[in-house]
Amino acid sequence: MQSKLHVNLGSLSFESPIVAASGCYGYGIEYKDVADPRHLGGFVTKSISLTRWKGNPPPRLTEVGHGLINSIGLANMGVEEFVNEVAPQFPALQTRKIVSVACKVMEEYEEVVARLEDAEGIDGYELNISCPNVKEGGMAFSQNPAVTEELVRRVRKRTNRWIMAKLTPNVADVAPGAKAAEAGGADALSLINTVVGMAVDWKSRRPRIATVTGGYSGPPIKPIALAKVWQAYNAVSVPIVGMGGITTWSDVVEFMIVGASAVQVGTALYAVPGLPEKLNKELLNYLDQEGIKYLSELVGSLKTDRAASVGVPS
Amino acid sequence: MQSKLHVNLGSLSFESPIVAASGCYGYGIEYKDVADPRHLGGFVTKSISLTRWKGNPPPRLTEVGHGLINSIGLANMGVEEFVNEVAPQFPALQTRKIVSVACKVMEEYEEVVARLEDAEGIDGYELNISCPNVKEGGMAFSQNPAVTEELVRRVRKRTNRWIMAKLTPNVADVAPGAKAAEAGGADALSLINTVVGMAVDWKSRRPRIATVTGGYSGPPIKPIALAKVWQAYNAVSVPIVGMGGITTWSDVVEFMIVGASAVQVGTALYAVPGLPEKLNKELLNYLDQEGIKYLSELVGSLKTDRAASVGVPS
Amino acid sequence: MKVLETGRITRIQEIRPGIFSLWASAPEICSLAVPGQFVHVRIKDQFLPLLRRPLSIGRVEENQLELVWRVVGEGTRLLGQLGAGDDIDLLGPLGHGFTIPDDAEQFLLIGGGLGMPPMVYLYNHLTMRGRKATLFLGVRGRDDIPLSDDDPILSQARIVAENGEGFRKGLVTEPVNELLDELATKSTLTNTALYSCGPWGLIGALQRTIPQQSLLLTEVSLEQQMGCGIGVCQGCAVEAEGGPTPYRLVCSDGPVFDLFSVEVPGAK
Amino acid sequence: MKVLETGRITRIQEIRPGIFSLWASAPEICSLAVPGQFVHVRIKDQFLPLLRRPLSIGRVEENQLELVWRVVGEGTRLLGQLGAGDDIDLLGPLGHGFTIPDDAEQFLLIGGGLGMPPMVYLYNHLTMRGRKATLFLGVRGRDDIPLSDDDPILSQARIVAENGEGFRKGLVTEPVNELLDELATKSTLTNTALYSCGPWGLIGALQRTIPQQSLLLTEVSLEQQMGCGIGVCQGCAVEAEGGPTPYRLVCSDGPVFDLFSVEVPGAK
Ligand SMILES: Cc1cc2nc3c(=O)[nH]c(=O)nc-3n(C[C@H](O)[C@H](O)[C@H](O)COP(=O)(O)OP(=O)(O)OC[C@H]3O[C@@H](n4cnc5c(N)ncnc54)[C@H](O)[C@@H]3O)c2cc1C
Ligand SMILES: Cc1cc2nc3c(=O)[nH]c(=O)nc-3n(C[C@H](O)[C@H](O)[C@H](O)COP(=O)(O)OP(=O)(O)OC[C@H]3O[C@@H](n4cnc5c(N)ncnc54)[C@H](O)[C@@H]3O)c2cc1C
Ligand SMILES: Cc1cc2nc3c(=O)[nH]c(=O)nc-3n(C[C@H](O)[C@H](O)[C@H](O)COP(=O)(O)O)c2cc1C
Ligand SMILES: Cc1cc2nc3c(=O)[nH]c(=O)nc-3n(C[C@H](O)[C@H](O)[C@H](O)COP(=O)(O)O)c2cc1C
Ligand code: FES
Ligand code: FES
Repeated sequence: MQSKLHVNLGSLSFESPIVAASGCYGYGIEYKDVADPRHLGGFVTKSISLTRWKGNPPPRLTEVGHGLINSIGLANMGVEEFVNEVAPQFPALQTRKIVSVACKVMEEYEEVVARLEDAEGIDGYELNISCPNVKEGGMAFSQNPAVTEELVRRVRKRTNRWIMAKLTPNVADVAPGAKAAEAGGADALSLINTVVGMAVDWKSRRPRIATVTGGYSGPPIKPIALAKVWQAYNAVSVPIVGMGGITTWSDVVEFMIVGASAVQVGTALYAVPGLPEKLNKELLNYLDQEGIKYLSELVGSLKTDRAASVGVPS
Repeated sequence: MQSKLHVNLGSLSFESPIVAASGCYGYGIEYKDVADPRHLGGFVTKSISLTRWKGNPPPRLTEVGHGLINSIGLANMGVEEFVNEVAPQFPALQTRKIVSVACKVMEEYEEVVARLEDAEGIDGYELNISCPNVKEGGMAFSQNPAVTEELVRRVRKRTNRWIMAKLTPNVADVAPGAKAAEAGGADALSLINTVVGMAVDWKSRRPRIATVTGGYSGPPIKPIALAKVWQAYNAVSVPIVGMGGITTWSDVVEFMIVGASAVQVGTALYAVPGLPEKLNKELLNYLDQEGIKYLSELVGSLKTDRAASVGVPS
Repeated sequence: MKVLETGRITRIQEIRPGIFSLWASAPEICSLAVPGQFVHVRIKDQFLPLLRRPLSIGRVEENQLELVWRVVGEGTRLLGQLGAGDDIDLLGPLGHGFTIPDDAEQFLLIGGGLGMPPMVYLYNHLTMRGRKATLFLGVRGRDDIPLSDDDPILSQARIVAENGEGFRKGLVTEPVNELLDELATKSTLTNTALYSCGPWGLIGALQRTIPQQSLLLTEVSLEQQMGCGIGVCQGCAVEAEGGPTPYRLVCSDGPVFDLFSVEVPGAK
Repeated sequence: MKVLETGRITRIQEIRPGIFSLWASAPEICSLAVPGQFVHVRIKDQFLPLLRRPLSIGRVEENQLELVWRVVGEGTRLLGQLGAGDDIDLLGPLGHGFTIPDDAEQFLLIGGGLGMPPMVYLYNHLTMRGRKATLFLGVRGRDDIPLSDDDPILSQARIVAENGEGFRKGLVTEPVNELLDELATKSTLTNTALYSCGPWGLIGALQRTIPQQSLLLTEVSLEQQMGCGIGVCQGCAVEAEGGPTPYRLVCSDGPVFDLFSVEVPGAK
């Protein structure tokens, strides 16, 4: 029997809607000592590029209030080492394995995907076209719908595997980019990547991360993420994977209500590697309490006829 | 002798860099019982339109974590009542009085400003072209640099008073809009207006504000605001008034370091109407401690050669 | 007139599970307040919670005022952690209180759960002036009564509990309507003023059951999410007739409105 | 091997103004740890603070480990509010500890302020095994000593205080270099291993004054803002030689690095 938490994202099914977000779960193998990956619907690897990237100079992280600003700059081992050293461990992991790909130019996305096609145990790709921390490519791809569409289309031609395009929130409107990714052939969309943010040390008058601005994540961006997911949901018909500041089961429910078919958990994993297991349990409990048969019933179920009001029973 | 907190924003001088933000200080007269307006460098009124606006249906506010989402929809009394009832009280207020103007079409901005020209005691205008909570106009003006430039230019022709254009953060890049406002003849720029955000009540599956999405303000948006102010500062040469989540004197200093010549305090005033007086005192104390002669020395003083590092004395 | 005043807590008590009563000395606010007004409370000198919390002024005795609240979220939870001797930052008194017509001979006061405190304030205010007031309280059960067991008001209030639990079982609107019927027979209904404070459900029920035209006055106190508390942010709008737009502000036009002027959310 | 383990606090004490020592039972981590490793601490079951806080493992005695920290911000402040019997959530032991060469005959350990705890762990580890170790501690003054007055280590450490205050006055690098000179005369320098943990200023000073080539081993433990603590987020990079890129990760490549492989921020 299928679990109540089972979700289908187009052609790919997941045993739980909780997916570990790119950059927050390494290459998928580091956390297995401390948290069983089977509790995850799946994970998305750190974004992989054609060659090894050294990333940005330190400091790369700064905690601000409830949130985090990072400027890792996509430091990663490159596709070659990934295919040789990491991917062979994937078939043993009982969860969905999505490889994130990030490059400077379109051709490189094609090359990296072509190289990844050689590896077994990969369930799909997430095209990171939304990183705010690199000078070339990165978020600029996702800020231009025409580029988004072409990039997805090109990768689509290279693989039969499932493709998800990861969108930036750093645009006036996410709808055109979402539609473009769908038109290009994406099986699903994920959003949001981090929000451009900045922190300053007033004492030294220096930026708190080396690249001056970076990507803001964690609970403070949740309201922004919910708005973007809702806007994307209303623009496309492919499934959406929502993320941004998720720490609790009710956050997950909220993202699903506004249109996410599944979610990713990012920054919160650093503090609580076992969070997915906890969320699964709590979600099942919620479904029981509310008498909901499948989590998927929630997707896009936002009632817009009127708003929740103070003191009005819900 | 001029106070150490004195700042010039182009042709207009302020006795303190702390200005009350539009929508958070009413029409400038409501708070005077509980907090002396003389502690403010100035205030910006609630945005005024050509006719009375009823605003959006309730609920209009929802607190989320450290932040607030609002969807007031620019409810205001309209320019006629403002000129007749409110403006006559302005000459008695010993602070800078900036009137915010928000309309649906360009012609109305011209009309409202023309009407305001009749009133005495107004030191300048803030053109709100960045409200996320109205269907027509609003933030769409600020998302389109050509429109921004024409709008500012038209208003510029109608008045000799000081003009500040208020920009939206809900764009891929604030620089083009900032340049456009400068080219149109703005004396200063203010940013950021609120960030599009959303909150959901998982129990009722309803949005927490009637318009579904609203404007996110308060401490969580500070990192976003700092990044936008820094980007605008690097794009234009007119003075910038920074805002977004300011609650402490060091927040003020941080905004100035990244390029703000003055700041606005918004949401925090609801909790602490007397905050400006406190900030002034603390800023003076900071200047003394650091041996800084004028606050204006801070403006844009960010050192970008390297970042502040953990454990490195600043 | 409204002021910012630091209230020193003189007594704080959990009177029922999750329901607190607090007395604070706040001479200025006490001297200005009338029944139906509220204070906007800053619990701690920090911006988490970001906003103040609106609470009705319960009883006022000389320099002291009472606040009674249920813990529903972080703000009310933190407030319950304070102790005698601690300070709270009060902005008040805010809003317009209840209208007390000189020619009214009967006063019906209906508190719904945590809507009771301002009714108690009004009840004391009226009875101290020799006016004839009947105080109703509707709750789900004993644990919802926002009065401590030794509170003298407890014996004076007509308590109706949905779960019974030793009280009249049912909805508070039932005895209210019985009394109204009785007053109607005595033809004193037109000299009767009715006041209520409670959840939207109660307000809706009153709208449906009260004979609108016959009473001298029908007023209710409303709640809405607030920003400033003083008419500045336009955040606390409710749908209600009587102003230049379809909306009125709970903090400054209210919190007291004519019962029949307000639109209950989701009722249509 | 690293584990997530709930540590039960057995003792917690403010040993100097703003400096705390805590002992917690954490059998698994204790059985796995070596000097130089650290734990990533979640102080409370909430996401404020958002991230864990990295703290060096101080002493390990049977099932218990010691953490010593200075209150610098919200995280370390909250940690100091815990009491005996409270639980903390530990991820560890993390990182690579110090290298202890079999052929070393002399061990010089230099703690700078709150860099002392791992030096104490290493010192105990070495002396318990009969190795000859000298422990230095550099502080500004007495209030900065991260050891309580009744700590047996206090009398064994050579303390140097910038303000004097009854200790040798000056910088800790001075007696270190005196000892190195002495060892050089005895030509035992090449059998000497030097370890340090402290602020970047100390690391810079050591780089400038230590005769790089002559020692058997020179290792320092670094600090950097951390996300995951286990090599996943790439957030804790420092400029250091020895890896495939100009950067190395404090949490997983370190926190222990060769003194001369690291680039002190802002030194250039
Ligand atoms: C004029 C007025 C008088 C009130 N008097 C009382 C009283 O005497 N006793 C009492 O127990 N409660 C009273 N309330 C309700 C009380 O303000 C809320 O219960 C309280 O604000 C909840 O705060 P929280 O942080 O605990 O809850 P949370 O749910 O965490 O609060 C989140 C946000 O929603 C707001 N909010 C939540 N519930 C309400 C509500 N019912 N009304 C207005 N804002 C709300 C909060 O102020 C806060 O901004 C009154 C409300 C108003 C408007
Ligand atoms: C491997 C390692 C071992 C450490 N061992 C000790 C120890 O034994 N005793 C001790 O007192 N301190 C130690 N530190 C430093 C300690 O982690 C910080 O003092 C602590 O994180 C500050 O948290 P806060 O919330 O109090 O301060 P805040 O300044 O509010 O913290 C804000 C953010 O910056 C980070 N941060 C601030 N200072 C440092 C720092 N020096 N190093 C790394 N991150 C920092 C915090 O973790 C947090 O994410 C160690 C750091 C590392 C990397
Ligand atoms: C340190 C760090 C590194 C990240 N690296 C990547 C990355 O390599 N690729 C990517 O698509 N997203 C990356 N992200 C973004 C996250 O996947 C996620 O979109 C974002 O953090 C918002 O979710 P959260 O608030 O749950 O963290 C990174 C985030 C953080 C905090
Ligand atoms: C309730 C509310 C109403 C607002 N109304 C206006 C407005 O009428 N005109 C405007 O330009 N900005 C308006 N703003 C935006 C603020 O002026 C300010 O740009 C924003 O809140 C960010 O600053 P803060 O984080 O300090 O509040 C409003 C903000 C809030 C919270
Ligand atoms: S709360 Fe601000 S207008 Fe009522
Ligand atoms: S802290 Fe995440 S890689 Fe080191």
